[in-house]
Amino acid sequence: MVPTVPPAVSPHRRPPRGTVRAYFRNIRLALSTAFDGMSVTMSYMFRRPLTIQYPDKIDKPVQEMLPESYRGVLEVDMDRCTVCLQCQKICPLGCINIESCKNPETGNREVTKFDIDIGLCMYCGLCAETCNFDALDHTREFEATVTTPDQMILHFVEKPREVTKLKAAEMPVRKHKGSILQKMIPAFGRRHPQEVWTPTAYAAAPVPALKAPTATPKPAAPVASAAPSAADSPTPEQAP
Amino acid sequence: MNIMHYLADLLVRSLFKADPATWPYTWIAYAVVIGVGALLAFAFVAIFAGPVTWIERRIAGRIQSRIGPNRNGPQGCLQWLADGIKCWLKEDLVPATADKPLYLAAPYLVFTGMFGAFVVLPFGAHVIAADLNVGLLYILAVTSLVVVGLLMAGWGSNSKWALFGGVRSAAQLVSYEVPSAFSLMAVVLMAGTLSTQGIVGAQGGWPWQWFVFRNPFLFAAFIMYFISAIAEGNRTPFDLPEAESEIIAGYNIEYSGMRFLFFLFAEWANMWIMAAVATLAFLGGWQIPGISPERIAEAKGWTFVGWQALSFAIFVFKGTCLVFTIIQIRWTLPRLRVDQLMITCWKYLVPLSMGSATGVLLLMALVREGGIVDWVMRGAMLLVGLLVAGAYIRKVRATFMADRDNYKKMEGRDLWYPPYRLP
Amino acid sequence: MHFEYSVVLIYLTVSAVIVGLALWLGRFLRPNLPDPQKAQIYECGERPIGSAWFNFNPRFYLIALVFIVFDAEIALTFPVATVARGWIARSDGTGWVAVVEILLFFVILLAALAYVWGKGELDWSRELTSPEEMP
Amino acid sequence: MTESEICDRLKAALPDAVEEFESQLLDPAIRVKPARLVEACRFLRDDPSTRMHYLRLVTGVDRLPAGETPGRIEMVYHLWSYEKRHGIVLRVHLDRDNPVADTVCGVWPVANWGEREAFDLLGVTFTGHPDLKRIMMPVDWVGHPLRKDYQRPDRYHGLPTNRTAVLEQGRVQVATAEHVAKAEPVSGYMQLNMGPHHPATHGVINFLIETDGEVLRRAIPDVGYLHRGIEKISEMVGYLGTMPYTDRVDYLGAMFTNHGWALAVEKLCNIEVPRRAEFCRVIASELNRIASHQIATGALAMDLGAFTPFLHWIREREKINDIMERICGARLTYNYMRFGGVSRDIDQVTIDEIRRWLDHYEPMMLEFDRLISGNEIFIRRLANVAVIDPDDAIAYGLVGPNLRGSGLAWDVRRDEPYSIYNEFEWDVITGTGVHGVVGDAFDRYDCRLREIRESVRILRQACERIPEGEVRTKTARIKPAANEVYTRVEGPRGECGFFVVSDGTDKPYRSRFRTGSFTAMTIIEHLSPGLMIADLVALIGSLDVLAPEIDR
Repeated sequence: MVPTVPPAVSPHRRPPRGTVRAYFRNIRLALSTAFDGMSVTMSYMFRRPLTIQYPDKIDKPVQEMLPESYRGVLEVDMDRCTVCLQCQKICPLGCINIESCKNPETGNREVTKFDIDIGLCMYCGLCAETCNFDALDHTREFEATVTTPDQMILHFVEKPREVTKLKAAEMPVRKHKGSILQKMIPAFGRRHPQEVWTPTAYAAAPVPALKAPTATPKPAAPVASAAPSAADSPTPEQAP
Repeated sequence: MNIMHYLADLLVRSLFKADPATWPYTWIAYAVVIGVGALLAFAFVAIFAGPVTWIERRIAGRIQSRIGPNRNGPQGCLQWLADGIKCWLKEDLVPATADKPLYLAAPYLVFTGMFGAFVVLPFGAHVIAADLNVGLLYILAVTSLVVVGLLMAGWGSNSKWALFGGVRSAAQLVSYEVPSAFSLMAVVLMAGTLSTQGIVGAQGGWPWQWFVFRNPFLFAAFIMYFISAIAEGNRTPFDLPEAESEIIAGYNIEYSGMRFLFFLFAEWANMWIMAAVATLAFLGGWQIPGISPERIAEAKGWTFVGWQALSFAIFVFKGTCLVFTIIQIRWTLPRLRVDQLMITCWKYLVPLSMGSATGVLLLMALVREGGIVDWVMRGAMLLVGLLVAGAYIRKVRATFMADRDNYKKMEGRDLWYPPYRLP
Repeated sequence: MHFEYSVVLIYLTVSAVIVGLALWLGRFLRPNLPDPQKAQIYECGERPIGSAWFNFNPRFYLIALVFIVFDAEIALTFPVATVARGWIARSDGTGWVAVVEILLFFVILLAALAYVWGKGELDWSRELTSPEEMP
Repeated sequence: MTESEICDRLKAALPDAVEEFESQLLDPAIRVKPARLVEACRFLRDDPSTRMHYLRLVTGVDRLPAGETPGRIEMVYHLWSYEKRHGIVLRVHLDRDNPVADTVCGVWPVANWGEREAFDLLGVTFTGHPDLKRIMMPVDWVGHPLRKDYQRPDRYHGLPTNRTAVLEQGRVQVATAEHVAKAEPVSGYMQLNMGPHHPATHGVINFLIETDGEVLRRAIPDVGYLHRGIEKISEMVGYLGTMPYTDRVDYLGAMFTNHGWALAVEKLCNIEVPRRAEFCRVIASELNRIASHQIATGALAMDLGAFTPFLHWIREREKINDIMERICGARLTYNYMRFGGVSRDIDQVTIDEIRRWLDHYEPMMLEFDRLISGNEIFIRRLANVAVIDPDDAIAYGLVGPNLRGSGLAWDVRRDEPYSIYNEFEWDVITGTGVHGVVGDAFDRYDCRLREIRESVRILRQACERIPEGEVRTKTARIKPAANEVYTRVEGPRGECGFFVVSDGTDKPYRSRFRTGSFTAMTIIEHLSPGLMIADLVALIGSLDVLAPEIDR
C-alpha cells in the first residue's frame, strides 16, 4: 500500500519574499534581539542562584524547610490508634495492613500488625484525612531509601499490643511528627552521622514508647523482626 | 626568527658543539624540539579545553540561576579532570553494523584538523610554532579536515541520527567557510600578507590601531567573521549537527568513552581557535600597547622573556573574552533551522562579507593611510564600539535593577551574587 | 622555510599519535564487556529500522556546487589580495590594476550568486521526491 | 436548542434512525440504530440548525448481561457545536459478543484515535476505519482490558504483572518482545524512530517518521508507553480513591483533573460546594495553570535549542510549587479537591505569599519576553510553521490554547461556566498571527504566554475577594444513583472532560477521561507532511502534548 503523496508545501509555509527593506530589517532585528537577550543573560551573572545544595551544603535540613502540611512518609502513633480500620479501607492501593485479634487470656483486643508499605504508598493523604484520632499522619520525612524492597514495609507493631480504649480527648499527646519514623527506618539514622539533625522540637518531645530495636524477638514470634535488624543483615532468611 | 628554530640551533650548538647548518643530524634535534613544542601546544589545548568545559558549565549555571559543578576540587575546578578520567575508563563501544575503518578513524581526523591550526597561532611576539607565509589559508585548509572527520563519523556509525548530524555538519561547515574567508580577505587586503605574525604586525597595541576599528567595513567583517566562526565551531545558534532536541546528539551519538571525548575536546579547542583567529585578525593579536614589535625583538635576556609573557597574556586574555562571549551566546539564543542556516549564510553573510571586502579594497585605494579621513574613520568606529559597549552595560544594569526590589520582597535577601563568595 | 613546514608535519603526526596513544592506553583501563544490545545502534530506544546507508536527497547539492565555485575563487583571490596592498602603495597606477581585477572577480561571483538566488536555488527545497522517482 | 429539540430535528430528518431519547440521563442522549449512525452524525454536523462540528468524546461502555437483559456494548458520542453552543449525546447499542460499528472518522477525523482506543480496550470493531489497531496495549496483547469480564494475565513476556510477584521474583530478566513494524515500509523513504527516548517528545511518545532528507513525508505517532489504565483502576478503587489517580493523568495540571473529577461526582451526587472552597479551587487551579504554561513555553524554547528560558521558568515554577506545598502538601500530585470542597484551607499567610509572588513574577514575564519571545530566531522558528486553520482545529478536536491559537475564542471557563470563573474579570486569549498567519506555532506559544497574564489577573482578584467560611461540606458516603455525567474544566491543555457512568454502587462503573493531549495527537500526522525534522519538534512543543495525559 503506497499512500498518496501529500501536497509538498502549503503556500503559507514559504518564507516571505524579501524586499530590500525586509532584508535589512531582518539583520537589524536579529542583531538587536540577540543583543537584548544577551543583556538579560549577562545580568544573571550577578544574581544569586536558587539552588539548594541538598544534602550537605545547606543551612538547615530540608525537612525543616518544608511546610507543616507536607505529605511525606506516613507514620502511626500506636498509642492513639483505636484500630478502627478506616485508613485501611480508604487507601486506594491497599498499602496499609492491619490485623487485630482478641487475646484469649486477658480478653482485650490486641493489634498484632500495623504495616504500611511505603513502596506502594502514593502519598495521597486520604488515610491521614480520615483518621479521627490523629494517630496516622504524614510526616515531613522523605528520605526513606532502603536497600531491599521488603524493608519498605514499615512495621509499626512489633509485639501484639493492647488497643487503646480511651476517648479521643483522653488520649496521650500525639508524639512529635517524625519522631517515631526516625527510629524505624535505618536509613534515617544513617543520614546524619554527626547528629546534625537534632531539632529542638524533637528533643523536647516525649521519648517514644517504642521498644528498642536491639531487643531480639523470639524466632517463633508471629510478628516479623523490626526493620532495623533486617537492614543490618539483609539476608533473605531474616527478611520478613 | 622562530623561537623554536632558535632553541633547536642553540641545542645543537651548546650540546653537540656543532654548527647546525653543517651538522648532519640537525634534523633529529629539530624534530625533537618541534615534538616537544607540539606537546607543549597539546598541553595548552588540554588545559584550555578542559577547564573551559568547567567554566562553561559554571557560566551556564549562573545564567540559569543555578550553581554548576562545584564539588570536585575548590569550586569544582577539577571537574573537567574527573570527566576526562571517567571517559577514559568507559567502555569503548563500536556498533556491530558500523563501518569500522571510517568509524574508528573519525576522531583522529577531527582532532588532527583542530590541532593542526595551532601551528600558526601567534600566542606571543615570538611564541609561534611556525610563521607560515600562507598562515590564514593554512588555517582554512586544515580545519576542513574536521568536516571530513565529522562526515566520516556520521556515515560510519550507520545510525540515522548520526547520519543527519554528519550531513548537516558538512553542509554547514562548508557553507560558512565562504563568509569567513571573505571576512578574512578584508584583513588580508589591509595587511598585505597571509602570515599570521604579519597580520598582527600590521596592527598596533592601541584599539585605534586594531583592524576592527579601522573602518566600518572591517567592523562589519569582524562581526561577520565572528558569526561564521561560531557556525564553523558548531556552537549555538548554529549547533545543528549536534542539536540534542532534534537529532539527539548528531554525529557523535554512537561514540563512547575516549573516542567521544576527542570530539568534545576538538569542539572546545575549536572555540579557542575561532577566538584566536578573530583576535589576531581584528583585535590586534598579542600587540602590547605602546611597545613596538621591534623593541621586543631587540630586547635581551629576561626583558625579552618578560615581553613574551606579557604578549602571551594579552593574546590569551583577548581570546578568552571572545570565548566567554561565545559561551554566553550559547546560553542565550535558540537554534536555527537547517534552511534558515543556509539562508543566513548564502543570502546574508556571503554577499555582505563580499561587500565588506570590496569596501575595504576601495577604501584602501581611495583613502591614504594615516591621512585625516583615515583618522576620522578610526575615531568614529572606536566611538561606535564604545557606544555599543556602553549601551550593553546600561541595559544589563537596568535589567538587574528592575528585578532587584521585587526579588528582595519575595525572598527577603539580597539579589547580588558577589564573585568572591561563590557558593 | 623547510623548518616551518616540517613543524606542520610534526604537529599533525604528534596529534594523531596523541589520539592513538590515549586510546591504546585506555585499553588497559577500560572494561570490555561486549553485548549484542550494546552493539546495537541508538534509535531512541526502539529497534532500528534497517540500515542508515540510504540514498536520500540532502537538498544542498546545488549549494555544494556553488560552494566549490566560491572556494576555488577564494583560493585564487587570496594571492591577489595579498599583493594588492603593495601595488597600491607603489602609486604608479598598478594599484588600480589589482583593484579592478579583484572587483571584476567579485562582480562575476556576485552575479552568479544573484542568478542562483533569483532562481530560488538557495531556498531549501521542501518538495518531496515522489516514491516512483526514488531508487 | 435543547436536547429534545435536537432529537426532534433528527427524528424529522431520519425517522428510522432514532431508537430512543434517553432524557432521564444528566446528559440526555439519543439512541440511534448502529446502521444509521454515520448518517445521523453527518446530519447533526451539517444541518444548519445543529452544526455539531466538534466531537467531544467517543468512548464505549461494556454492560454485562444482568437478569433478563442481554449484555451489550454502548458506544457514546458526545457532540458539541461551538457555533450554536449546544450539545447532544449519541449512543449506539452493539452486540456484546460481536460488537461492530461504522466508523465516524469520515465525519470527524478526531474519532480516529477514540475508536482505536475503543477497539483496543473494549474490542469494538469499526468498519471502514483507516487504521484500526491497538493503541494503548502492545500489539500482541490478548484480550480487551476494559471488558468487565476481563482476566488479567499473570505474565506478559515473562514479566510478572503484579507487584507481589515482582517482589518474590526479585530482579526480572526481561524477554524482549518481538519487534513489530509500526507501518508498512514505503520504498524510497528513510524510516526512523523518533522517541520514545528522544529529548523533544515530552515524555515517552514514539513517532515513526518517514523522511526525505530533512523533510518529513509523514510522522506517525505511537503512544501507550505510559499507559497505566487509570480508567480501569477507577472501576476498582471507588470515587474518592480515584482522586489521587487523577493527579497522575496530567502531572503538570493535576489540579484540573482533580477539579474535573470532583465536579463529575458532585454533579452525580448533587453536592454543594461552599463559597470559600470555590475560591480555594480557583486560586489553586490558576496557580497550577501558570506552572503548567511555564513548562509548556519553556520546554518549547528548550526544544528550539534555548535552554536558559526553560530553567528561568522552572525557577519561577519552584516558587509556585512551594506555595502548592503549603496549600496541599505536595508539589506535583496535589490531590487537593474533595467532593464538596477542598482538603485544606488556604490560610492568610499563603494568600499573602501568593500576592508577593505575583508582584515578583510580573516583571519576570517581561524579562522572559526579552530573553526569548521577542528573539528573532525564535520567532522565525515558530512563525508560519504548522499552521492549523480553525476548521481543522475543530475537526481534529483541538482544545484549549491550541484551539484558541487558531483564532477561535472558546474557553470552557467562560463559555460553559463552572465554579466561580464568571465572577472575575478576565479575557479569553486568541491567536492573532503576530508574526505569521493565525494558527501557527508561534500563536499557540503566544496564547499560553498571554494566558499566564490572565491567570495572574484572576489570581489577584481571587486573593482579594476570598470570603470566610467552610471549605468542605460534610458528605455522606458517595453512592450515586445509576446515571451518566460528563463534566469539563478548562485545563492548561484545554478541555479536560470526565465521563462517568455510575451504577448505584460506590464505585464508578466506567469512567473516561477526555484529555487535550490525546486529541491533539491526531493532528500531528495530518500536519507533518512537508515539515522539517526541526519543525516537527516545534509542532510537538507548541501543541504541548504530555505523554501521561495521552496514555492515562
